[in-house]
Amino acid sequence: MNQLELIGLVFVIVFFGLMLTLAILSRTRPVRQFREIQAFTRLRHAVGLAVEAGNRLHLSIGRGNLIGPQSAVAFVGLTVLDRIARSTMVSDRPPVVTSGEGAISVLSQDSLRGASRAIGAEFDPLRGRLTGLTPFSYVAGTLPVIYDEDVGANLFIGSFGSELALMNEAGERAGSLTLAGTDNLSGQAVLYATAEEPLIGEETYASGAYLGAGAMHIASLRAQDISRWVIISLILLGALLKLIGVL
Amino acid sequence: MKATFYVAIAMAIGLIVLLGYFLHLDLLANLRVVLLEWAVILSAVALLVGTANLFYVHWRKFTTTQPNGFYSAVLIISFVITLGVVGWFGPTHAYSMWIFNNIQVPIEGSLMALLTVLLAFAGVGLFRRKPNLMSIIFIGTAVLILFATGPLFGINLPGISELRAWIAQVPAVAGARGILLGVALGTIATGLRVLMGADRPYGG
Amino acid sequence: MGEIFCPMCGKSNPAESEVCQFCQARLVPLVFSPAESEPPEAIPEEMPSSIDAAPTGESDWLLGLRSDEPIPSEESLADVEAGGLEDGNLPSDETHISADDVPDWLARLPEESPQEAEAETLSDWLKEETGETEQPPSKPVEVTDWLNHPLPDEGQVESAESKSELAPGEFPSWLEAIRPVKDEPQTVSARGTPERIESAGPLAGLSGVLPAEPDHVRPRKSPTYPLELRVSANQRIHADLLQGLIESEGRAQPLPQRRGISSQHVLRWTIACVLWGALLWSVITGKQEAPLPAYTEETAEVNRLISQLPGEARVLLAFDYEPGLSAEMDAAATAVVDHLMLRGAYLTLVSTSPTGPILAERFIMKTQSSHHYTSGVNYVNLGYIPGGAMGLLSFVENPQRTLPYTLDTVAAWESEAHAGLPALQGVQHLNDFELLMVIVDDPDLARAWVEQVQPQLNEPDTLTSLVMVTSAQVEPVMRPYFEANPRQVHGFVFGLRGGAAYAQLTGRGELPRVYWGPYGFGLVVAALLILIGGLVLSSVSLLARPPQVKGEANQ
Amino acid sequence: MSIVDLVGAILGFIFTLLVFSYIIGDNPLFRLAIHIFIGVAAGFATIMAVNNVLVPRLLIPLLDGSRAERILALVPMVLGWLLLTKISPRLSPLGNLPVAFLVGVGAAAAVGGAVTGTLFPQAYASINLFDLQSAGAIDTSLGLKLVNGVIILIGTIATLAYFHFGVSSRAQQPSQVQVWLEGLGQVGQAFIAITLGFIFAGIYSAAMVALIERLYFLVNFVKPLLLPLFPSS
Repeated sequence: MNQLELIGLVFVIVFFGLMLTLAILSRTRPVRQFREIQAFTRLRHAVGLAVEAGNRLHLSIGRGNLIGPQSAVAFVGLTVLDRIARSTMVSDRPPVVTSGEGAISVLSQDSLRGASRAIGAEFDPLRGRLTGLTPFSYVAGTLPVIYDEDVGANLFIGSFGSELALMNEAGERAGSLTLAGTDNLSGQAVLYATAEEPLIGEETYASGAYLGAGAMHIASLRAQDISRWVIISLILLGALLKLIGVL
Repeated sequence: MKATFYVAIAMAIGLIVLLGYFLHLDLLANLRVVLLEWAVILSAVALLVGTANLFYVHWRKFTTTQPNGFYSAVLIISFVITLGVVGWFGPTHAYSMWIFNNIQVPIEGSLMALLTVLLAFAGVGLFRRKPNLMSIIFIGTAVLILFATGPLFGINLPGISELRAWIAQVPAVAGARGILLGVALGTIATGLRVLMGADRPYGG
Repeated sequence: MGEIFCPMCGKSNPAESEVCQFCQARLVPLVFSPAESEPPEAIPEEMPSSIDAAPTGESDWLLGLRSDEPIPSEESLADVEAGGLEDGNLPSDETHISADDVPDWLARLPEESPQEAEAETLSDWLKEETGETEQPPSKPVEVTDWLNHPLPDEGQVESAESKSELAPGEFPSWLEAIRPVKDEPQTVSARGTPERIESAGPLAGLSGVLPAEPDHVRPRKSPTYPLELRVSANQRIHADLLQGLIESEGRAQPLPQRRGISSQHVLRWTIACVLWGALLWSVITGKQEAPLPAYTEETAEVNRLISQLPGEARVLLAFDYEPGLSAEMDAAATAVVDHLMLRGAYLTLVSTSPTGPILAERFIMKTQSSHHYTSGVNYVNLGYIPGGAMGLLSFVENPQRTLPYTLDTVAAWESEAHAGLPALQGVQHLNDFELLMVIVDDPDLARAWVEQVQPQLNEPDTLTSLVMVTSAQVEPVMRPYFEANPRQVHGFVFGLRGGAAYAQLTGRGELPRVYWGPYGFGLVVAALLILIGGLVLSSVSLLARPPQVKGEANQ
Repeated sequence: MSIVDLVGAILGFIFTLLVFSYIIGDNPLFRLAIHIFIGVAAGFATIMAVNNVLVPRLLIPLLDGSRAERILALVPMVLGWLLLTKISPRLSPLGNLPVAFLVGVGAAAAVGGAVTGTLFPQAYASINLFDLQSAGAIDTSLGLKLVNGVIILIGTIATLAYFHFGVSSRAQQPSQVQVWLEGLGQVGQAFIAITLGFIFAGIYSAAMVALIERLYFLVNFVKPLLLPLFPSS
């Protein structure tokens, strides 16, 4: 095991320990405040509207490969789906979920089924759909869902490329709110220009904490904050040592 | 009891694959290769499950005469024909290439070409939607790079190419690196939540 | 045949029925006159209506509890009926008078037990107490037919009496329906509090006795009011409106239909006409001849590396882009692959996306047809590596096990069983290739290739170089890998600009030359559109904004 | 051009116009084109998955692999059958085991890939900017490299600091650290805007090349039909 791999293992173990400790401490200490992210504020409003005014929520969780680095943003999409499905499943128009990869569409059906069972609502397998097997056919298959199914708000959280612009623009044409977040840099550049409420970079991964998905989400967000400053310090220290020739 | 069983499976498998990234023990490395091999196969089987879901959704839409059911029939027919031709003749046969070159590539290329209007439209409306400093910098950078990328037909703006190269090498790299580091932290946190069983996207 | 509406459930019943067929509610209110009844203990008329008008659902045992005498069971009633007054309603144990002995005049008299006689006397003075008008003692009444019927139970007794007391005229059903249930007028004492008459205990019959427990403790059933309200037409409308509102709450509201043509549509069409019109004119006339761009350092490095390749070099070529971006990637890679083929390199094609292998075949057929490369001879297509970055890792570590066959399921690698294909002669690992070239459109995928291939290239005495042909959007993410020291990626060609620069270097490559003119013209028109359109739109929205909001905006 | 190629070109021409009609608005012709496209793309992807994964890695080892290969291939075969039950809502719980397996591998790949593939390389590259000894080897002026290095370092740190989520509970009088963090976040926002603006221009130029390629295809298809009408041109 070379030096880098050892540092990597130590980092993962320390991060894991930090999450556990903060989760346990959060039971006794007051919950730490987080900065306001406009997108989540409007999302909570959109969820309320979905229940009160019967607007349907459309959640699309991307086409990232489940056994690759893009799986993390797919898990974030599934967490948001679980939170939203529990509150809007009983509305007149239950949410619909689209995805662009086989395994992720199976997981989205599982999340919908779990949420339906948790609140005792009836599960409809047509609510979780795979709309296409390649990036562009997935987007092309999602457009009719945005136009035809009385969607009040679109939520795109997952792995998307530049084709995300077609979905955001369709949401705007249909007159519904579009809120989007992705891990892919091309997707972020496009959603910053075309989405009403963009989630930039790491903000996408804070969805669970901002939607009240549990103490562990809040603890992991605080662990991210702490490790952020550890990395910044290491970079500064490393640069200084490299500049003076020690490293 | 069943839920904890699945959590245990996900944790055990995940731990073996994760340790394989850092510890080069023969047993761990071989175990990791085998688990990855199985995961690749199951990923392909999941693609078939997704295809079945796609087929079932459109079949239901067509048979229950919902609105736009006709398009679902068109989708099913084109899927079955493609499956038959490419499956029978093979993906590199002339007939398969004919379908690919004359249907899939033109339509995907045209969809990509649509972005020239949609992105310009979004760029025009961005400052009206979000009148702040970040939008000004975003649009300003985009317009400058567009000017600097292509030929300017005899107009020689001094230093524009060097400015483009500098933006590409310094500020753009800094921003990209900061975003990638932030995304990496978010990915680690999310992955660890799943590995410790705090998030359970399975077992629905 | 008239009908009567049940006060409880509102359904219609035959006029003569006493009890509602549907909910067993009493249709005719309970009216009790002590003279004719024969319950053992007189139930004074002024009993608070709540108790007297026993709720229809009150079971017999409760009635029994309130009247000290046990309710005559069915059998004894039957005896009365069968034998007339053989043993009287309340068979006393001592005397058994047979039916025959009883004279007619006696048989016609209603049967009175001694206690009743006493109660009769009691209720007389009671009436004096309560100031009731003196009722002449009930004259012996012609035995009516109902005497010959079996004595009904308590409930029925009352309805019989109420019939006899007021021969009910044929009330119209609507009047019957809206007639409130008869309320026993409560006598009010001078102090304004309702006077109660003791019904049990030693002070039974006396009124004005202080209750043992306060009023609010005494269990009292809430008075039942008739359901049929007297409702005016206006109130009926309001009620219907409220009903409609409640029902509409359950129904999903249709979303507001989008307006036909909005300003957004007009703006979108204007942009499309201006941009596409300019490009169509440029493509048709071909007027936009423009000098190809100068090459940059990273492009020159690619040229240098390919020029230095030995004859019949083994090159791994990855096609990792989507068909949607094939226009840009084909134009960027045409001149580079052409240069490779000129050098006679053997190509091994792979991809991590399902459509990649077919795109590779199309690319060679469409842009490199002049070199007459043949599958299985000059190049081999190993198909697609599933599993994204993880699959890429396993391919980099062991290519033979990851992709054992070609796209046409032919065994590709050299082994004891078979000789393997020429393009893969002598290749076991990744660093047996002289050059790795990745054509990729996605920043994450490009990074994954660099991160996975890195360990192999760092092996000692490895001569393998890694170069990339990428889309323009990937440049900010990948450039640091070129500027790193030591270089992690040895050369780059970024988008059509890089492809055109490479075509400038080699003097070959048709596609980038054709596209370069309209491409530059199109980008300039688009940049102007965004700049001018943005400024115009923002100033229009600023001007259109109301002054008050504008005031806030200026703070 | 053979008949088959001519029919193909006509199809390509029609599909391009049908997709371009989406600019006017969502219309039945556009819907027809994209539904055909979704069917074709799904067909290709399914065959590639079967040809490139299931046949060589599952069926061939099972049918004529060695004993060890057969045993190793048996486990994914069983897990694969269980995963197929996810197609039917009723049998779906049977497929939870393979799904848990996939999620476990996916989560580990995410954490491992993020640490070894992104976190360390990017942090290490930020540090290496100040490796001035080697700067001479590539004869870049030392001063410019140092300035660029400092700007990249500040940009990277400011961008990372912008994403900081925690705020002090005393929102009314934010602490000095909070004010300083706010300022650094603003600098980070500027760097993010430049990066995303650059990538936005990159995507736009890729779309421009796609548009030019489609326009050339349309013009080259129509030109031979119109040439007889304009013999002079």
